[in-house]
Amino acid sequence: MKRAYNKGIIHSNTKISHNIFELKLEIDLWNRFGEDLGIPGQFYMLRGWEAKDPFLPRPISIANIEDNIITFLYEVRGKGTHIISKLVKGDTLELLGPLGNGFDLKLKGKVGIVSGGIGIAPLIYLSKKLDNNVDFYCGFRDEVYYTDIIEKRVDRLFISTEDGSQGHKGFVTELFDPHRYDLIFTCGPLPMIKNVIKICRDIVPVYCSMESRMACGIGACLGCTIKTTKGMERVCKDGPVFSSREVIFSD
Amino acid sequence: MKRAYNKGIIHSNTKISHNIFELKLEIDLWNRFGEDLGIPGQFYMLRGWEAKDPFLPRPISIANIEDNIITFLYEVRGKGTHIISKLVKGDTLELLGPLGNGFDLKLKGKVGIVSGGIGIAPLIYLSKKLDNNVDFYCGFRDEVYYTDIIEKRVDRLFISTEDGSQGHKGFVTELFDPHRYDLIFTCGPLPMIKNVIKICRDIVPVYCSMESRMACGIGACLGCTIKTTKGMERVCKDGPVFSSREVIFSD
Amino acid sequence: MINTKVNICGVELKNPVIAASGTFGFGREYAEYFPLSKLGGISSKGLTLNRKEGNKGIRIYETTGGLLNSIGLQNPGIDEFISNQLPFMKKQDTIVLANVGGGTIEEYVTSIERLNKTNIDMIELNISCPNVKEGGMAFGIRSKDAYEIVSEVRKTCKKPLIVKLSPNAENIVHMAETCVKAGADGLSLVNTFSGMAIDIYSKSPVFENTIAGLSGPCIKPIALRMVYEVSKAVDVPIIGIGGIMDYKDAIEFIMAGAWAIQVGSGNFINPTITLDIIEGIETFMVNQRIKSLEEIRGIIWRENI
Amino acid sequence: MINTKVNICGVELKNPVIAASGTFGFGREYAEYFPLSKLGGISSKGLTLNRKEGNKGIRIYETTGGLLNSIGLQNPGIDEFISNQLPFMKKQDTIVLANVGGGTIEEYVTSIERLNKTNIDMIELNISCPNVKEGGMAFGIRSKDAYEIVSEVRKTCKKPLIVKLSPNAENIVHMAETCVKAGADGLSLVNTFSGMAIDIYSKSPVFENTIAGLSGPCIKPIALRMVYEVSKAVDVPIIGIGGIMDYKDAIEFIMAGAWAIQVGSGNFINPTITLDIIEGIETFMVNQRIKSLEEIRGIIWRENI
Ligand SMILES: Cc1cc2nc3c(=O)[nH]c(=O)nc-3n(C[C@H](O)[C@H](O)[C@H](O)COP(=O)(O)OP(=O)(O)OC[C@H]3O[C@@H](n4cnc5c(N)ncnc54)[C@H](O)[C@@H]3O)c2cc1C
Ligand SMILES: Cc1cc2nc3c(=O)[nH]c(=O)nc-3n(C[C@H](O)[C@H](O)[C@H](O)COP(=O)(O)OP(=O)(O)OC[C@H]3O[C@@H](n4cnc5c(N)ncnc54)[C@H](O)[C@@H]3O)c2cc1C
Ligand SMILES: Cc1cc2nc3c(=O)[nH]c(=O)nc-3n(C[C@H](O)[C@H](O)[C@H](O)COP(=O)(O)O)c2cc1C
Ligand SMILES: Cc1cc2nc3c(=O)[nH]c(=O)nc-3n(C[C@H](O)[C@H](O)[C@H](O)COP(=O)(O)O)c2cc1C
Ligand code: FES
Ligand code: FES
Repeated sequence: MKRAYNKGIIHSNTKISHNIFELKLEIDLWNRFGEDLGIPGQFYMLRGWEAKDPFLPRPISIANIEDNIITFLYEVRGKGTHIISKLVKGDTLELLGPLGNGFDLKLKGKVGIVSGGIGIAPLIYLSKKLDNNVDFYCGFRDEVYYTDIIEKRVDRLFISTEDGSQGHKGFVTELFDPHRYDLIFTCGPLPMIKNVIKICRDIVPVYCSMESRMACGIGACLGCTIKTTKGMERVCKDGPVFSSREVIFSD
Repeated sequence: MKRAYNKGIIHSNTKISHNIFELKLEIDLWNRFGEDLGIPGQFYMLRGWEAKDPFLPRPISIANIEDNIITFLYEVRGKGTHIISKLVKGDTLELLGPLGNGFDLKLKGKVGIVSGGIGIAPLIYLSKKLDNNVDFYCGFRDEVYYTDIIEKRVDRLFISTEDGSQGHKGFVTELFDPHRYDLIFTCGPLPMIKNVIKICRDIVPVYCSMESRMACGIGACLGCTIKTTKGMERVCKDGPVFSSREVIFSD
Repeated sequence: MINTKVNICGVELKNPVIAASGTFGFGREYAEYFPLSKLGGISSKGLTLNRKEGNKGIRIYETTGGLLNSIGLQNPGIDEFISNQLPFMKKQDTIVLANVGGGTIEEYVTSIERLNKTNIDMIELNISCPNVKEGGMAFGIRSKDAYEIVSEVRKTCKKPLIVKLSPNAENIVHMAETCVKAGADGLSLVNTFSGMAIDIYSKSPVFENTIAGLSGPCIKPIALRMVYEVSKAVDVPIIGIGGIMDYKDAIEFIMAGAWAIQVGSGNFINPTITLDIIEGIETFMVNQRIKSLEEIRGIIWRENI
Repeated sequence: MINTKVNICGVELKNPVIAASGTFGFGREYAEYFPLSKLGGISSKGLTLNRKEGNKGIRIYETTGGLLNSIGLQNPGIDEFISNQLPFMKKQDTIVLANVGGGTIEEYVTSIERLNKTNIDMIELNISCPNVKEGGMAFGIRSKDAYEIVSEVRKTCKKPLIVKLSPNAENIVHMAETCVKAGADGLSLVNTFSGMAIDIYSKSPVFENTIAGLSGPCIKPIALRMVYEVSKAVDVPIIGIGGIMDYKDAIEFIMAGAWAIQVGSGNFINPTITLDIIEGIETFMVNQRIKSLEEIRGIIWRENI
């Protein structure tokens, strides 16, 4: 049996950029039972509050796992992430997971990773776990974060910022040539994902981590479905990683 | 114009007994305008959370004021006080007040103060502000707190505990002789207040601080009324301190 | 330049934010915190012909995202209101609504007759208080009962007549249409939902009346849906009420079709919440380049906007 | 010794806690977290005769103390349910309810005919889903529509028949009485409340269907009131639903008159919340010296208890 919500103890919760926090959680309890803490692309449902407002837990991807410490990288968007950002070392936080399918780490060939904004989170862990040759393309609005760590792990790192403050000025999709890769992993805002898929169509397979509003996070409520060639699929259980050939975008 | 909710900065929030906390808040902002922070018997509405669950703020009496520091003494009963108990130095908390009428400090004569449990909170501040001769009777269930401070301020201090672990074993009302006083101030559980009033009837006037569930705290919603000889009166605005001759108990 | 004014039944409000009945007294307590002239309007505590003591026992009970109340229309009665509260309210440079409840049609009509002679700006006819038999909710459930009372009141009433609907109405759209047919100049909705709570240790209802009224952000999605459905169905001005806690909530109600909104339980969380909402609406309008509220009123369903 | 068993229409549940339809799938996902045999019962995802894809666009939207959903009865259809899901569910040593929706009376009847031939324990007739035309809510608003469908289904149905009521019914008590007259063996209530939300930046409803269904602790006080009113009015077993998050909520529903309860949105907060509730009920019974749930069922209104 999997364990449902467990308490994580906050090791650190650091602002690393405007609105972006890095959260390190110590997991003792359930790892004692030798359960897997998760692979790249998997996520946890986080609750940093006991009350019923906010009501639902928040899905956040695994950005790293080292020993018993899970790292999350999150952007403060609304009230849930706001509350989490206020937690300090020693505070506890409830979490359910690991959830979802994760990226397929066994695929062969040269990999291009494309991230937009906070979509970088699962791709950081991915870049650590892949044995393939990897080029990493990361786009930011203005401030750049976490690239120093990624740089050491990959063949080449490309940075773009919308305001041109660092790297290429513009979108990250303007930087990369799909012909150079055997597969692409991507995560970021929907318009970016769509653009990556468009650029890669008929050239190279794309695997994208999708977002959706979630309730249960475990595949039971059918609240997070997206349209795919196989019918309505659950982002939380059948995803969040989908092949671009499966996903049917509404427009 | 009075200021509505203001931020207080937590100076300390210390467990002083089983389930009892002492909260010291630093008030800078609005005291600059020279507003009065409150007299004994007045209270504040506290919100230690931004979300809408819990929905209502919680009324807590002033236990002390010194310079710009307000002290509250509170018992963790339900989710509101539980959340407040988790706050630490540097955290902020919203508060509205001072509210209510407070005790009349101008009455003359020998005073008997009778407290039960956490009802001691407003009476601590009262014992500091009274110029009269005061005897203080405080009843606790088991653990005794704050009596060292009170002891220095009063003529005589009487302690009772229900389990007999300190002072008289039994109820505090068994300890005192109403004939020795010109007036009585009391606060505590309703059965105790009723008992004090019964003992003092036709002997000495009693002023009691009443509790009621509150919504607005400022006298507008009529949610906190109690039956009095003047009709339904608002605990938050017309009270919380009432003369025992006014209050009509339902049974 | 943005313009937050709204004209409801010939009465101009400087902005669409009205303090809801029963949560704002007669304004006196809030006047200690801000100039009431900032408000679009104030709806008085629910008034009955004769003074009422209200209900016994617990009157307030918190629930998730809201509260149950069973105040029971405690109020000083119409005459006392007219002589001692109305003059104060009318001095505040804001629109004043008299919220009128009652047990019988005669009682309602007599109250309205007395208010006719005053300088009150509008009547808000409360046919929806769940907490007293005389609160009028009996009239607010079935459309035909509402028709009777509204048409009788209409004959007497010389002021703009807003009818306040109960969300417990059998069919809120039909109820709205019926009240308009019976002569309502405008509608406000919603009042509180019938709800209850049980004390599991004493094994009895928390409230002496068993049933109490639920309000607060918990009810907002349902209230918004009702305002949307009613706005589409009738042509009179609608005042949206139910769980409004910030300017975003207020804008949602306006986009659903409301002309103005009322803030009730929100006042308990912060006595100056109405100011934040007014300011928030203004800022939203500036940022979104909305010149007047008409531009967005009912925008989610109106054609040719 | 305490006893948490309840017998509903001849079917014995080991405890009164049932997982609510649509929040628990067919149990498979939760089976990864705890043995489903701990539950009193499981109500399946709402089933229609033919498979349904469900609604497009956003399906889940959080509100204060709850959520709006617009799943639209996505389900594999009755046949696929019978061959691939039911065998799994029946292996779990818990009572299984088939939650059946539909668009037409014929569709409902055909679904029931097929379920008659299975080992399903009970039918929960969903005449209350607000999210699809075919969800049956049309039948759940007016009593006379409900009478028609329930009496037709009754003629066919060989299983204990629970009718699931909508809180949007015009008159919940009359609706309950009508369904019982039409042949319901029991009633479950409530389904979700019709609600909505607006995206003020895109100036359009959040949901493609505009209206969605509200659930969670925000609705509890209203749901509890409805269960109380219905329990008093009819003599069949009642299953209470709406915002149950802990054993205290569950006990409140039982004291209001419910025989069993269902937990819906609570499962999203914690997949093992039902276990906490079952345990909490047991502890409460021990502490309060309650031997069987019958002792407290409807205790707030039943005489001679
Ligand atoms: C599988 C998955 C993995 C994710 N991993 C990360 C991560 O590693 N780091 C990170 O910062 N974020 C991640 N997200 C997004 C994150 O879940 C949302 O930002 C968060 O739930 C917002 O919560 P909030 O309370 O702060 O905002 P809310 O107040 O709930 O909403 C703020 C804004 O966020 C949008 N939003 C809310 N929930 C979602 C959602 N589930 N998906 C998309 N938009 C939403 C709303 O439209 C709204 O505009 C992930 C989402 C999914 C589905
Ligand atoms: C004028 C006034 C001054 C007060 N001063 C103090 C003080 O100095 N220190 C202190 O510890 N407490 C004080 N109280 C009581 C305090 O307000 C309640 O204990 C607190 O609101 C409980 O909140 P909660 O969220 O922890 O509990 P909840 O979860 O709201 O409830 C827990 C229990 O407390 C009871 N309760 C809740 N609210 C009230 C209320 N307003 N009055 C009585 N019972 C209630 C409920 O019946 C329930 O059993 C005061 C109350 C009033 C009216
Ligand atoms: C304590 C309280 C008292 C109320 N009294 C009245 C009243 O006297 N007359 C009336 O029409 N509505 C009354 N209401 C209903 C409110 O005016 C409003 O319709 C309802 O609370 C929903 O709005 P909200 O969610 O913003 O509170 C009262 C509400 C509360 C909470
Ligand atoms: C995501 C979701 C899907 C639901 N699907 C169904 C359904 O298919 N059939 C049904 O009868 N009720 C359905 N419901 C309603 C629940 O079974 C329950 O009646 C309602 O959510 C109220 O209970 P709660 O407050 O505990 O969630 C659904 C509820 C949710 C939240
Ligand atoms: S969130 Fe419930 S199925 Fe994905
Ligand atoms: S709490 Fe509103 S009048 Fe006292």
